[in-house]
Amino acid sequence: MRLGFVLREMGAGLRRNFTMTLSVVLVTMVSLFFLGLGLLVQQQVSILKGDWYDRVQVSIFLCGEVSGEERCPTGPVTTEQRDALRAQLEASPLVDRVFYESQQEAYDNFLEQYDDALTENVTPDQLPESFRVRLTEPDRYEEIREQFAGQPGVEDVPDQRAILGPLFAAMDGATRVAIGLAALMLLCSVLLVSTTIRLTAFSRRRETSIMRLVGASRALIQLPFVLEGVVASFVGAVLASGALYALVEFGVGRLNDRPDFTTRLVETADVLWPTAPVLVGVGLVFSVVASLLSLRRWLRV
Amino acid sequence: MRLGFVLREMGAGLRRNFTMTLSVVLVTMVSLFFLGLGLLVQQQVSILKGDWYDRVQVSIFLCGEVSGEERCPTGPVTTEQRDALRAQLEASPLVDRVFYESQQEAYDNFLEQYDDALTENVTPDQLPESFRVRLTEPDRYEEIREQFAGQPGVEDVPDQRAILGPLFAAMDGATRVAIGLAALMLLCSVLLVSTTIRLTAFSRRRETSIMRLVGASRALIQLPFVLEGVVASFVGAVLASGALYALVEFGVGRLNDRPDFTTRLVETADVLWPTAPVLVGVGLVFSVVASLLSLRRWLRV
Amino acid sequence: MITFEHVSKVYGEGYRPALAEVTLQIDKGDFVFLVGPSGSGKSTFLRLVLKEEKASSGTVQVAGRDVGRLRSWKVPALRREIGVVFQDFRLLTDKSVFENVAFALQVLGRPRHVIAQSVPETLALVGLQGKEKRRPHELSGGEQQRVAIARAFVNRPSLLLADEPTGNLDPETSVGIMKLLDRINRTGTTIVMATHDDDIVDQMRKRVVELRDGRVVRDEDRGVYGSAR
Amino acid sequence: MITFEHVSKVYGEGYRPALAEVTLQIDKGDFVFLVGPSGSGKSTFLRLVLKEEKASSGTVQVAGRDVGRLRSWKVPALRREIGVVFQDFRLLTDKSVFENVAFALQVLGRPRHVIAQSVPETLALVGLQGKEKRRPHELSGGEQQRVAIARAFVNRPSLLLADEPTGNLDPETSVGIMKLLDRINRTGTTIVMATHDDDIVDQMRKRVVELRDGRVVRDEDRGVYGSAR
Ligand SMILES: Nc1ncnc2c1ncn2[C@@H]1O[C@H](COP(=O)(O)OP(=O)(O)OP(=O)(O)O)[C@@H](O)[C@H]1O
Ligand SMILES: Nc1ncnc2c1ncn2[C@@H]1O[C@H](COP(=O)(O)OP(=O)(O)OP(=O)(O)O)[C@@H](O)[C@H]1O
Ligand SMILES: [Mg+2]
Ligand SMILES: [Mg+2]
Repeated sequence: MRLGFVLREMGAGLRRNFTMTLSVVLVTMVSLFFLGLGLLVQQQVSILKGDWYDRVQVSIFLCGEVSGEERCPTGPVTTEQRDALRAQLEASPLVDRVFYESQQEAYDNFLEQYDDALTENVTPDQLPESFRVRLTEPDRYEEIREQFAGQPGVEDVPDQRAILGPLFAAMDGATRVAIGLAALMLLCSVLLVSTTIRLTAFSRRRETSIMRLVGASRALIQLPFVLEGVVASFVGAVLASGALYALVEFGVGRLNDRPDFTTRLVETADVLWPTAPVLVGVGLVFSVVASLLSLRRWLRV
Repeated sequence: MRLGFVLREMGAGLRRNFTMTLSVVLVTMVSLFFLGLGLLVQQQVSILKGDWYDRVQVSIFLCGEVSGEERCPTGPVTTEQRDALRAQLEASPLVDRVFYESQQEAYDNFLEQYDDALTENVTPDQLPESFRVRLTEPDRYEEIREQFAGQPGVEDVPDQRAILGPLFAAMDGATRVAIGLAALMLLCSVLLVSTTIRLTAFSRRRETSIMRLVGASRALIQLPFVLEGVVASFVGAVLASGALYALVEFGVGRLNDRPDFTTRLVETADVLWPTAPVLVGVGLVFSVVASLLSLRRWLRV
Repeated sequence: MITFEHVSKVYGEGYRPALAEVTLQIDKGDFVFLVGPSGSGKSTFLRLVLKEEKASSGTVQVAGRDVGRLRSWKVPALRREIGVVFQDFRLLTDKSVFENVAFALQVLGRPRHVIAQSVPETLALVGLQGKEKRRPHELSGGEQQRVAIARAFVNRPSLLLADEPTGNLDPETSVGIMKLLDRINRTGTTIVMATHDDDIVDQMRKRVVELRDGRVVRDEDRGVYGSAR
Repeated sequence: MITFEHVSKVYGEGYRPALAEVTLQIDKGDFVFLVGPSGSGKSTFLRLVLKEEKASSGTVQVAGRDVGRLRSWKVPALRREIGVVFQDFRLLTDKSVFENVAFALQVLGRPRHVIAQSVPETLALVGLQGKEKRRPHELSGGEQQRVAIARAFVNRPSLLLADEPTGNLDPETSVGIMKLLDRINRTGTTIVMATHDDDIVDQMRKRVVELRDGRVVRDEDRGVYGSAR
């Protein structure tokens, strides 16, 4: 009886301020969409970082026949130099495992990676032999680089991070923009929820005043208003999750399906958990807080 | 006297529904921000297309010593073949100008473009000679490609559009997303402007009813309400333009300053004209329309 | 001043008529009491005069205008010739007495010096000299109603409508308000007042029009409130 | 039933007190008229009883509760023992007569069969049998006030407050409402009624408490409206 009463009152409120409710739903949807986007980009960054750290290898290129005077004043690497380097690497606590790549192996890889036009004119002895080193702590990359670059027999230790650095910076920037927009829009949706409640309280002040007069409890008077905000926010959160799902399914998913695209990307499963529940949670918390704040001012007993 | 009166009434309305006005400002700002973003991306696309069409050249690579059997069954290009091709090109109505790039010139360009590690092992005769053709109508690129690919002495006519195509597709997609978000948010801001006017009309119904009773004209009664929406939207549009300016200045601008980045990008000047005026215009039109719609319902004389 | 000819007003499908075939003439300078039980159509009559509502049938003429045919942009001009007073005063609570009365002139775009002259004059007429700076809540109910009358009269309308102006006032205060309305009537202003207050009607002995279920059932000069009592 | 001891109420800094040092006792079963000019504090008195406002000083006791010290979550329980009726009826326009009265029981969570029994009983008491399905706008003012009284009384409160319940009604209808209140009073319900209506007060000859500027200036059993007239 009472539950039915509360729900009927809530429904009446939602219908009476339909444009307002629609605004709340849309603004909440957009705000939570950006929040979710930020979360997904963050997830993507951590996937990429994880992948990169798994794969990260220091390449130590050794001097060959074709290396320039400038970098390799001692000429091609000697057997002793190569053994000394290997021993040094294997002794280092930073090093997990060491692979040696000969000139022939480098040539095979080169053939695989690039297309005919370029490879036709390249011979194995034009490519450098190298040590490929996997680290125990990928973060301490720079230390290895500094230790080995410039040692006799070493031609170059290129810095791979220079490639990924800007990518990560861009994604971090995107996250910040998305979260910033989300914060701005969440502010809007809090303002709107409280305005909606104020509007509803205003348009239903006659009912409310009668309820107060006949001695309805505070909870019974206020519950329909809180529920109204909660329902609107919930719908907004569900719509935002749906939009993210569609984005991942049709936008990211299409990339993922391309055979030449090997980077692991966020999936729809990532939207379903944990993004969507987080959005619903944030939406509910904000709307309840907004409701309670405006109820304090507009619906005293 | 009357202007002062209208402005005072408008100020009272804005202050009385401060949270609502703030919502209108913020939502309008976000909606117009996306609209502006969409416009800027569109501008960027057209800049890129323009640049690309200016630069577009069909490269017709000729067979050389190192070309494979498969593509060049007749061996390196002969003088007659080369002259025949040149004659054909110069006769074509599609062709604007023809440049000839010899193997030595190709080698010089190659040295310039790539770094030492790769170029050290390359000799001029490994690189193909080519015709670089500028077109009268860049759109009809494909026709030239079809005409010359496979002619005797021609090794390859690569399709440059394959590189830029996905980029344009991505930017078009971004435009669509931004415009879509803008539309959604503009809907919100229309709803909010009309709700604000409803709220103000409600909270000022005593003043309005007195004004009607003493015979104030319809314009005098309604103007403060319309102005209220207009002012809020205007502030939102200005803020959106400011946000776009900051984005271009600090985000895009930083890219533009990098010496290795030669693509022409949108500039702050593009924000000032025509984006900002368009945003202000759209904001005003929408708020006036929203006002008039809600005034019809809520503020009859 | 006011002529109703076979005027009916039905608020909506299925409602019984609030006014039914009312024919009535009120001349310039008249003082008319509109009496009748609750729901008999008194307020509806006044709203038709003001063109707050449109008659369903019949013609309403006010100050020489055919109200039914009046274009909506000409309605303000009609209302400028009519002052209105209500039971609940309808003052602006955040404005002073002076500002409340001045408001009526400001919205008409009257110049500042006109306002500075007319408002104190009118406040003196209703007996509120020296209270210009008070806010409505600092006044008694009777004084608030005087402010409302001053606002209705500051523009010197030729017609003053009053819908139960003494409904919220005690009998003593009501008598004061009636004396004021009588004085305004003597300046030549036509007054139509809807009321339930039998004492006042019986005491004033003015023209009485009685409505019942939207019909005029009595129209007497120098009448009393109850006919059948 | 109601005990005021040295109760003052000041609405805000700089306002003159709406009630000043009021000491008054109203016993169970009393019928009290609260009279006095506009602004004398009658509505304020009733609001203090309902704890719509809090007294600035003094103690207010209602039905054995110290209202000033009552926790806010206990206020609904207090209001369930009090019925209230206003000048403007305060009915829900989109609900029928039956639903308006039932509303008071629904919000208290009364079971359906109780509602189905109490509401028609109460409607019969106020003389509205057969009009259960009407909407408020289909009723006369007097009938609307009867609905409001039914709603106030359906929960069988021990105290009924009425703030100018006949203010919007014509004298004839007012007499009917007074008879109804008198009948309700005879069932043992205490009634406190604020009014300006001198005829009614003079006719009923009940206890009269007169307020003036927030002070009790008269308290007579079987009194009349005006003392100094
Ligand atoms: N806006 C409206 N919509 C529908 N019906 C209305 C409206 N206003 C009034 N009525 C109905 O029209 C009839 C006449 O109402 P009106 O307010 O003119 O009466 P009244 O004589 O002024 O009564 P009272 O003494 O209570 O003020 C009543 O039956 C009322 O219910
Ligand atoms: N909410 C309020 N805020 C400030 N002052 C108030 C408020 N309510 C009432 N007052 C003031 O308190 C005083 C008493 O008001 P109250 O409404 O109790 O008088 P009343 O006897 O009911 O008058 P009336 O016969 O007009 O209804 C008045 O001076 C009034 O202006
Ligand atoms: Mg009326
Ligand atoms: Mg009162």
